[in-house]
Amino acid sequence: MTLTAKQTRAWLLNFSNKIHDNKQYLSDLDQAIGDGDHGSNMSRGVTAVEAAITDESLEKASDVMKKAAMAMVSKVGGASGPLYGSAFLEMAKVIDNEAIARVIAAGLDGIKKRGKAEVEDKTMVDMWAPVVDALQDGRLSVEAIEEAKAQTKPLKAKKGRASYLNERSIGHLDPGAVSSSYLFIALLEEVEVND
Amino acid sequence: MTLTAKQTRAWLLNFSNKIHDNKQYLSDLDQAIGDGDHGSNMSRGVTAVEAAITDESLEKASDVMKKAAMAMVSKVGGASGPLYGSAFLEMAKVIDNEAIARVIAAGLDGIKKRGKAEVEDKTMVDMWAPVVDALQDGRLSVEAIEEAKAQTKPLKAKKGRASYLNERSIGHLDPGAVSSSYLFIALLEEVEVND
Amino acid sequence: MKKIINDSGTVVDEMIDGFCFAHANQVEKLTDFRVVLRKKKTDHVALISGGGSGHEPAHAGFVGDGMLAAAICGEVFTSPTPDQILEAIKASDTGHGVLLIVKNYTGDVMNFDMAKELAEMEDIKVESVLVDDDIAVEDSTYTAGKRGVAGTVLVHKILGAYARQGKTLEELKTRGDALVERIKTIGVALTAATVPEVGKPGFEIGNDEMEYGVGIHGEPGYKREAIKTSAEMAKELVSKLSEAFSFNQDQKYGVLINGLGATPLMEQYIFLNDVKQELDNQALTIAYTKVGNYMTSLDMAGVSLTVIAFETDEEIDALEETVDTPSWT
Amino acid sequence: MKKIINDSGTVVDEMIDGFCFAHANQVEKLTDFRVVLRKKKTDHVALISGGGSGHEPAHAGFVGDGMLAAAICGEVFTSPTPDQILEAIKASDTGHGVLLIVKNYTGDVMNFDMAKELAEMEDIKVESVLVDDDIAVEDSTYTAGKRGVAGTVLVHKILGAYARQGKTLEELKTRGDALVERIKTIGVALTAATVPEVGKPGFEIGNDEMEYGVGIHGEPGYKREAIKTSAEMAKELVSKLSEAFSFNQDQKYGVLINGLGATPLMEQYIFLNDVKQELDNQALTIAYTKVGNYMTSLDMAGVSLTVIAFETDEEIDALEETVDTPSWT
Ligand SMILES: Nc1ncnc2c1ncn2[C@@H]1O[C@H](COP(=O)(O)OP(=O)(O)O)[C@@H](O)[C@H]1O
Ligand SMILES: Nc1ncnc2c1ncn2[C@@H]1O[C@H](COP(=O)(O)OP(=O)(O)O)[C@@H](O)[C@H]1O
Ligand SMILES: [Mg+2]
Ligand SMILES: [Mg+2]
Ligand SMILES: [Mg+2]
Ligand SMILES: [Mg+2]
Repeated sequence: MTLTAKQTRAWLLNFSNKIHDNKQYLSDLDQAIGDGDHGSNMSRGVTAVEAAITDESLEKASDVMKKAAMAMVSKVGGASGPLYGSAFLEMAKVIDNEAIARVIAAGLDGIKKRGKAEVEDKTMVDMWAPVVDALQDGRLSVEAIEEAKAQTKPLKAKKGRASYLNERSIGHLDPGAVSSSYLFIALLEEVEVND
Repeated sequence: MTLTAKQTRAWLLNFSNKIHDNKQYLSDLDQAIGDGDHGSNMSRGVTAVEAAITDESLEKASDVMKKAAMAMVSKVGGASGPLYGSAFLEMAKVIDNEAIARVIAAGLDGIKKRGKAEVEDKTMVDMWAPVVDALQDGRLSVEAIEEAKAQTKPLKAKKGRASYLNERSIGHLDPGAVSSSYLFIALLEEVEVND
Repeated sequence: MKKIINDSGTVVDEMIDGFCFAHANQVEKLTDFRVVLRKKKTDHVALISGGGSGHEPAHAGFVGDGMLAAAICGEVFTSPTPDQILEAIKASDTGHGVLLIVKNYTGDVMNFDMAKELAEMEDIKVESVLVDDDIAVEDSTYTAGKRGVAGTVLVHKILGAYARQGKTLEELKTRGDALVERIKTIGVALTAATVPEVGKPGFEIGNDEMEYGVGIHGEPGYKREAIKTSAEMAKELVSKLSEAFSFNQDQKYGVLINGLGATPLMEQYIFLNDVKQELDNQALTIAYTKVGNYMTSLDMAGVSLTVIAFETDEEIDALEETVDTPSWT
Repeated sequence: MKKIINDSGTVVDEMIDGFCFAHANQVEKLTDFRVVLRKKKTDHVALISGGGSGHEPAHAGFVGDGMLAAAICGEVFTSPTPDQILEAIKASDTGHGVLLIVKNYTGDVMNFDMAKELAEMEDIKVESVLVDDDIAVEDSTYTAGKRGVAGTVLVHKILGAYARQGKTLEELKTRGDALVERIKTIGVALTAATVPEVGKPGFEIGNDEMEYGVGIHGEPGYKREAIKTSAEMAKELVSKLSEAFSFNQDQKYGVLINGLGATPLMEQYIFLNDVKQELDNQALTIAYTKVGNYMTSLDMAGVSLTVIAFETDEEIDALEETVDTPSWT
């Protein structure tokens, strides 16, 4: 099963809502181990995404996803802008033809290629990678997502701004992993993924 | 009667002690209506005066007074440096030949020429002018000096930094008048002036 | 008090040493006199300025080809002494005479006057121009008159250009006096400066307050209010200047936004943007603009706004001319 | 928070407007992209830099003949986006290619990389030099690497001179990469900066405390202590640089004292004087010195010390060469 333009739009708008609702929380998480702007960066981005994808003439899922990618890339800046942007762009390339597990896997590849982080570096990769695994096994659930999120807490950051803190980054959730968790919860809410 | 070098030296050293003792008080007075440095300015000056006049080879009162003038001029800066310097310089010109009343009168002329202040402008002129009058009448006393000092309080400043305050300068003693009062009390203590 | 210093009593000497080391190509120290001299002598009238320290880059930062021949550094916020000034005059004169550019404070005026008299006794031709651009203070025979503030650096720059052109001492004096009439400044402070020797801020001001018209030594201003937007500050300051100038749409004006020490450039440019709006509203022509920390007050936060009414384009050219000094860009 | 602003959401745009108005002779705004462009096109490789705003005069103040062709302004302390950078590249390229000078932060690196890829798709030759001079941070494969700070402006200046000489893009890239290896910086902060949108200082620090190694966005440093004298601060920072460089008495060095925004020039010169003592103690040759606010952190008080080890005198000449930009003196 592949996603329609409509499903993709619903998914991204749901994600957008979750970001707005948690803007302050995301910034607070980033204040602890970064520079405190992840909430405002993401919120600036999804506001632009909303505007870009409302256009009803976008017919294919890939059209919607590409618009979202460009909005993130051109409005967020910082580290998360290019990362979400690259993820969405790689997803756009396959979304019309591949099942959702392959789509998210393509996004993960985009993130890894752009940011050069691996699993356990305490980045959004630590959310995307377990989600890809779970999707492949047909067992993605809110619990699995929450579990992945919680697992970023004990990690020591090796990439991004949090890595300057070294040991002091331990004991905090990774903000980018948390914002990504909203993307996947939104997916669960809008699409039947484990078919 | 004219002053000897020895008397002049004793007078200035006594003045110097009084300045050191009241350094903080003078600065506090200046903080209220000026920039709070009159104590440190004067103390820097009289320290230099002490060093300059200890030279025992200075034979005439004018030699001592001239050295003191140069020390004030070159170490104080601000408004009080040139004023005390000019006063001392004009005094040096007549001190070997004139009685003390004429000497202080010459100093007052120096101040007025340099600073262009008149009586009641709330400056050191308001200390020097009444002292000249009292000396001419042979009735200079600590009381007269204290009286002149107190009379600067109700005045509104028309010269110097305090004049920026306008009405708000009313109700405070003038710092330069107070430092000058020490000069005249020292004179009373070291020399028989009302002879 | 948090400052990067060693001893509050030696800040001026250590600063001069650091300064002369940093700018050894352009300046040198006149030992024992706290005077910063241009390394290469001028072959024209020498401009000299100075005053209390704590206003850096004024005045030493403007020593060099096209501006000052020497700068005299007093104690922090205290006028230098006549002997220092005299030495600066003697070291700078190349027979063309010396022009003193003095900010109008009682102490500065008297010390520079004495130095002038001393120099004249040594047969050096000396004239002086008194800068009193701060319109926050009433100018009357009942006060020490208006203070000299940021507008002073425009005088350095314009007369510096004229001096380099070879104008005579008398000409520079005449033009300087006329120029000062057309330069007016007014500032707003958000915090007070801390003099190292005093160790605490020069005045108290609330965390949400600002004060219009504060002097560069923390002299009290004319109005204290809750902090406003940049646009509102611009409106207030421009309205004061407007009263003082009676602006004329046929004239060209120049604008200097001067940071007082602790205010970021970002805010200075935002403020300029608002000042421009206000002047545009009055349909005035702005022919010259300058932004940055030129006449500071140690670590005071705030800005001053200087407007100059140009009489000729020659003055604009003089401001734009390239110079070789440590701090004029 | 006391700032001269109107709205925390529009500070960058208003600043750019004020900046481009103030320096209309030298620069212009690329509308809609928060890019400051050199007015006159270069006829050689175009150097481009940028990053988050709040570091003024970096980077827009260095746009002009002999330095940058364009500067890209992100949100305060946030990297600009690839489309902004791409537009700057397209507007600056005159067929000689474009060199991006990027400070080493994850966000900046990725956004500039994306812009480079986009530009290459449009057949523009683009290379980039990554500046990572802040030795406060450990450089290992387990971190994002050292940060780019004040040393960046020396890279702008030296490569700017080389570009003006007509060196090719490949040559500039090679020289730039080698140059960065020999530039190291370390700072000390006395207070934290306040980002307008956040409204409170980025970190808490006591009234008598200072912190070594703080980054220009308030990234935590390596040691916090009670405030020390300037001489002791100089000793600490020079010893860190000494470890990082293994100083060589046969080499020439250059020194940049960079004010972080709220620290008066007086203190910067005093600090330089102490740094000089420390370097003299090691019998090092200082062939170039620069002091002032070049890469600031809004209203942070503190300084950074950058040392460059020169390989050739050509580099010194490149630093001393006159340029025509708003903020390089
Ligand atoms: N190299 C990287 N690879 C993957 N994700 C990264 C990398 N660097 C940072 N991130 C993610 O970006 C998040 C921070 O984003 P944000 O705060 O918006 O950017 P910035 O760090 O530039 O302020 C981190 O929490 C982390 O999840
Ligand atoms: N024009 C003047 N004529 C006479 N005395 C003056 C004049 N201006 C200032 N003074 C005196 O100088 C004193 C202040 O001296 P001081 O604080 O040392 O200098 P500054 O005002 O430059 O800081 C005043 O209290 C006043 O007595
Ligand atoms: Mg962040
Ligand atoms: Mg005083
Ligand atoms: Mg004073
Ligand atoms: Mg950020």
